[in-house]
Amino acid sequence: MTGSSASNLTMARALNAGLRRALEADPKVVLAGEDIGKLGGVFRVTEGLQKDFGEHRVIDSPLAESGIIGTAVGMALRGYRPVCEIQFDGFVFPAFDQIVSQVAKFHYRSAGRLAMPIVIRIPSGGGIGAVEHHSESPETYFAHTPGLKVVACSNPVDAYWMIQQAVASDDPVIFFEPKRRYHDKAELDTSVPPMPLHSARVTRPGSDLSLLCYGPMVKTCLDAATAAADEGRSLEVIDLRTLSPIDTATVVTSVRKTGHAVVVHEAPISLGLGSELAARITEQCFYSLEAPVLRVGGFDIPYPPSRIEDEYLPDLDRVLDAVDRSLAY
Amino acid sequence: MTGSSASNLTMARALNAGLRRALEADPKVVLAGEDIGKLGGVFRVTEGLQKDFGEHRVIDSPLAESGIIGTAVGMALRGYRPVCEIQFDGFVFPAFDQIVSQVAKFHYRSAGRLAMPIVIRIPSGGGIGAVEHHSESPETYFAHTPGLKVVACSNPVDAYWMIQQAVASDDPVIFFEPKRRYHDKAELDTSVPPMPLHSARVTRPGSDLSLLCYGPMVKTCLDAATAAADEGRSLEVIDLRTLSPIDTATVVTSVRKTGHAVVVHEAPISLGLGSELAARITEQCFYSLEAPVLRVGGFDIPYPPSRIEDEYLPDLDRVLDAVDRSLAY
Amino acid sequence: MSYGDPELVQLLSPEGVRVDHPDYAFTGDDEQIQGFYRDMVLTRRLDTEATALQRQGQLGLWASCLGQEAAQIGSGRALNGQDVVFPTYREHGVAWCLGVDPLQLLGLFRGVDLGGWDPLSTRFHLYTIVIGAQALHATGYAMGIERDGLVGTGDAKRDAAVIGYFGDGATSQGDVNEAFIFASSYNAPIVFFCQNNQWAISEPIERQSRIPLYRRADGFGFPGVRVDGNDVLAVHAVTSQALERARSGNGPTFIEAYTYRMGAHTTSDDPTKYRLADELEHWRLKDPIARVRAHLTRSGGIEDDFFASVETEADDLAATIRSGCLALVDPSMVEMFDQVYVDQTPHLSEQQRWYADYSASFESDSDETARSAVETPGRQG
Amino acid sequence: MSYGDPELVQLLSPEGVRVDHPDYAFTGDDEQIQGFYRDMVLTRRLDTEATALQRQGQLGLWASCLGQEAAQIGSGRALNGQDVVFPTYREHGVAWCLGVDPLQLLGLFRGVDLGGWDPLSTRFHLYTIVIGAQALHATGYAMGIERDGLVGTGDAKRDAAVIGYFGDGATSQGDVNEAFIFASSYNAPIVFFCQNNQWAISEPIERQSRIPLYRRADGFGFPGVRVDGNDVLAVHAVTSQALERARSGNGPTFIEAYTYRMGAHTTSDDPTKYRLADELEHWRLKDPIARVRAHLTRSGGIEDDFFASVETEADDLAATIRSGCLALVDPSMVEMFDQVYVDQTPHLSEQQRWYADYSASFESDSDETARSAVETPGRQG
Ligand SMILES: Cc1ncc(C[n+]2csc(CCOP(=O)(O)OP(=O)(O)O)c2C)c(N)n1
Ligand SMILES: Cc1ncc(C[n+]2csc(CCOP(=O)(O)OP(=O)(O)O)c2C)c(N)n1
Ligand SMILES: [Mg+2]
Ligand SMILES: [Mg+2]
Repeated sequence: MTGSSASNLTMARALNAGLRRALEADPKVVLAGEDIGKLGGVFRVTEGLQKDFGEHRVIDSPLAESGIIGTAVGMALRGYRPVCEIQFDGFVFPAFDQIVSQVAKFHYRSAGRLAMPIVIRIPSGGGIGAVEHHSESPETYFAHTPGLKVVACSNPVDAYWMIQQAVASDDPVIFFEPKRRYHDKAELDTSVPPMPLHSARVTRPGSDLSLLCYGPMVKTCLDAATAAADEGRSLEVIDLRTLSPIDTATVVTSVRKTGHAVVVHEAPISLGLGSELAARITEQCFYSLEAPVLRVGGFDIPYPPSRIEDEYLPDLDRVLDAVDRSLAY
Repeated sequence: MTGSSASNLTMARALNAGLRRALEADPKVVLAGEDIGKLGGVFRVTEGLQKDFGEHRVIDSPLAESGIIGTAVGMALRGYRPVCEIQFDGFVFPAFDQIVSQVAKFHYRSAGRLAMPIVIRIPSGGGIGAVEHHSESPETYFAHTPGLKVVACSNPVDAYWMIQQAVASDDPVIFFEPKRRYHDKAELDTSVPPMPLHSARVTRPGSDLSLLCYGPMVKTCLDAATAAADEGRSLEVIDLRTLSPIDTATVVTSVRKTGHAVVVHEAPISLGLGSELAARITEQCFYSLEAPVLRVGGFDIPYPPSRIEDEYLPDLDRVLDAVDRSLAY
Repeated sequence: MSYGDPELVQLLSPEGVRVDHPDYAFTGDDEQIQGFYRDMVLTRRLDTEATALQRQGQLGLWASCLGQEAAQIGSGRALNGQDVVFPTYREHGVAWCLGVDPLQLLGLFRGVDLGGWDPLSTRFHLYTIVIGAQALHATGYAMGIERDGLVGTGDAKRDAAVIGYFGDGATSQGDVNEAFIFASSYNAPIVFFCQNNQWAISEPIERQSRIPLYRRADGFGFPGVRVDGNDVLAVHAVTSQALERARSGNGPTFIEAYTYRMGAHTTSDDPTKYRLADELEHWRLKDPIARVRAHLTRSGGIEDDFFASVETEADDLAATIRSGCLALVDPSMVEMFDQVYVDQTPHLSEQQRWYADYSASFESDSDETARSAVETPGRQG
Repeated sequence: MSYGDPELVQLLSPEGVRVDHPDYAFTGDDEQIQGFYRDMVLTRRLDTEATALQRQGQLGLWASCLGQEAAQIGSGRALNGQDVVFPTYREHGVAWCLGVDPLQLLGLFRGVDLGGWDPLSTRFHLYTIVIGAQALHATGYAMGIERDGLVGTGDAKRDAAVIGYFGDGATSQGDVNEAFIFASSYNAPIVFFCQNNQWAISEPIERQSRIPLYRRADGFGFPGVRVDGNDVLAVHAVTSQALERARSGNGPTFIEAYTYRMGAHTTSDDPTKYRLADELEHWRLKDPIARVRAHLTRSGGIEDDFFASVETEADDLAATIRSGCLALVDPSMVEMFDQVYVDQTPHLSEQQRWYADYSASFESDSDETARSAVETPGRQG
């Protein structure tokens, strides 16, 4: 993992490698969560780390999410840099109070004296045929909370770097991992330096419309852009990467150019990230917009039984449908 | 409280009267919360109710919000209609898991077999010089959650009726009470029938710009409209009343007419209700809008120490500033 | 904690020998024990069959109750006609006792619904996946029973109690501890039934508690008892007594059923990563079904073909489950919109209409087929 | 629970008579007791003064610790130079022991900041208003100490422990119970110090627990002890022993300091609504300061002017507090934007710039004064 060695990694392995680097780089980094030790996490993201770094640094926790985050706050106050794993998106809510009232506010409450360098990793989103509470996309809850930073990786290379940048951040970071992309592979060349954590990436340049997405939907949107290209449409795909702060500048530059924007996410549409993006884009690109910002998201209903999740989740067709509607304005 | 008797009531008394009516109307209605019994709640909203309806119906709870909501779920399953009080906005988060994963989803999970007729009353917002965690505006967290309904009252008359309608609702309702308006008074004439719970009200008609607000900001916006009138501007003030579902029709009708909209709330701007309203308005009034929807809200920072809360909170000047900017487009 | 522990209530030894206990006795007859045997065998078959169906790709997941049959049947059969159950996701044996159609359990794990049975008529509430949440629901429900005046009336046809199930891991959740507090504070008619199967996925019980779990109750002011969870007679006796205590107005009891998760946590899990085969072997000797069979065989007095007939019944059940599972119907996405609220909102109606039109456009218009069909074949099916 | 209870550790009777206890002894001398006396008197004066300032509109709120001085000074003075404190919002006496400037406590209640002292140099962490949250922070911090290898080294200058304060009401919160579990599971060097002042606002202790609170610890596998919270010697002895236990690697202890909230919950509260004057009278006889004074007077050996000099010191403190409070400077709204993140975001910088310009426009441009000044006079000041 040093020098310019390149390797073909799944996102889960890339995260594992990134965490390993973080543990090596700073003895104050500790991991905590349910089943992250011997088992290596239910997605094997922490596989082998307890064996190599010991139980004091890779901590199997009692089954209590508030306890995991609350004790991480205490460890952070003692100078540690905890990286907590929440086993599935739907299980972050028992820890919600500690996250929004404590983690998010400590730096501010202490008038800047104390830092809260905590990373909260959350495998999130649907598409894996799971039972209830295992397919949620809770990013709005965190992105609306001042004091937190929120990011989402969409591919193994980003995953590798972003997790290290998140661990190095002195501010708390909610780190969303798109669980249905854990097994997607990519070539990682560690000699290529990463982008800053809080920047969006123009993943595919285009001129007709800006497709804004993050996490699991980036692949969907890239596929949509490919399909649209066959129909002669040039879509610019922006992987937001950072949901709080949003890299508004990159988004605005794109939409000023294309005049059309569609936001895509799995979370329910109402008050999803799309609403904030739509509001900001309209504020800042009012005279460039040729159509309202359209939103493609999960419907405003709880996640459905898995046999029909593909109907609930935005897919290539729903994205292209919105693209059609936007361009028809 | 029967017939057409009219009386001058504070919002706190109006809520008290509404809860009393609800307790009288249905023996399955129970109230639960911290200090709501003998003390009558820290804002005295439940004053006298335990004395009159007994400890079995007005339940002083142990100090545990998740417990309050979680046991209310169980009571609802047994056929009760619990009305839970969360003492202050900032203390709803320990109950967040029970609210978003249980209360919101039970009807859906049971394929419609079970109902969750729970009301969760939350005194919310700032402006009373309180310490930390006592001035939050957490409505986004709930309005983004499918399965919940969310309302906010702004005046004693609405408070009286809306609380009764919320208790009568077979769906769970998050009920926000603007604590700094608890002592505002109004004439209540119970012979005037109430509006439906999930409708917005055009509180002050106008033609130049639509001011959208709810809860504590309604008074602020009405004051702003009065001040603007002196300057020859006609602002239409809409009290949203229902935040989920939003009464989009009323909003859209107004904005199609005025071409300008400003949303005002105390919650942080990013992903506040204003973002959803801006997105919807832009989608549905694209060709009528003469300016982007502007948002006036709390800044994207945690609530400040109380000595400067007036600088943090939107006030008449900040509203009028946005009105100026919108009309100058 | 080894067997023979004075702290552990046992009425039937692993060898199938009935033993006495100063405080608890099983008062039923052999016919009832035969019934338990049948329940346990059928539960196990249901479980085995479901595990197989998951392997065949017919279920998304299955949480096996292998090894925990005595804990579930012993407690499930202690319930009376008014008592109500709040389960986790693993109480297939209790569901069986309450008459829940096994296919409805499968439906949830197949992903055709989120719980297809009627919690009201079965008195068996929905499976709860968020660990510990149901402990509070159970407590609130019990508070409701008490408010209904259906505790301590002395009328066995009216008095009711609640039983709330959870695992050893769940005892670490705030919600479970808050449930203890509310139950204690309001003296609610509830039995907290903890199946300590020694593991919470990969975490051993020692991570959750450094003393025997049943002692947790002491700290909250109500009795805790540890029962051999692989001994159906002891579980039945202990649960019956606790339920009776609850129904008669004496408040909560905590039961720790000391048992073992013989299978993986769920079909997604690989326990070889974290536990030794030895342990499994050790517990295999304490199998809850084998010991009842040994007892019934030894005590005589059963019909000749009893064991064979139960086997046949199990085969039939398995066949029903197999064919029934494949016949489970997928839900309709359009209809899901109707189940969010009792009073539908205009906003959701509109999304529903949009979706209905949108999806209809693929079916009606043969020209405009789904573009995704080209890109990602098979995902739409 | 009456006094004379064998479950209650007491070393100084309400009459000021020293009594023996089989397990605990106060090993300090009279000089130390004089120190405690001084601490308690000064804490009370600080408290009285702050309450008065609130009445005069100078503070938004005050949470009085009246009656709880012995619990706070006895425990606060048991800490060594490495130990760290996680308080609620009422530990003014503990803050005093750790050298926190009383004016900084007032700042929080005045609303000029959210905690103005340095938690690192004082080892006194921020006041926590969300009930119970700090119990987990304290536990995590203790886990950190253990990871730092600063437990059980045998070196009194290195070994450290944490003390986490909370009230009787807080024991019902999930977080506090989870803290017990984590502390027990990792054998963290922590003392849970519960001031059972009998009330959580209007809710009596019986709502939270039907057995003595100290017994809660039993259920979690570590010792619980109930001490007379109005007896500074007993509190000091019990806390010292518990801290030493923690530092030497023997894990957590739960201390229930049995005391009474002599004042209102906060200045916003009206306790006459929910409790009887009798109760207050009863507890007044157990005043923590009076009994030490009685003891010192009786035992002799103090300087003639000791009590008078403490009074003078208290008067000086009161004067400092009064003038200091009025001199506390309001924070700058513009600067608040800098304290949200260590690494400022472009988004917040932009909001900050906007706000700076916006507010400057009122100051610079005399024509365009705030319109609100006309509408709602006084609110901008
Ligand atoms: C709040 C929450 N956190 C995490 C999980 C993931 N999870 C599912 S089962 C389980 C272990 C449960 O162990 P235990 O309570 O002992 O029950 P068992 O599965 O052994 O029956 C975990 C961690 C969850 N479902 N809910
Ligand atoms: C999570 C939460 N819920 C409710 C409150 C409101 N509240 C503040 S203090 C208090 C009572 C606390 O009682 P106790 O723990 O006994 O401490 P005491 O105030 O008596 O010192 C309550 C309910 C809060 N601060 N936090
Ligand atoms: Mg288990
Ligand atoms: Mg108290």
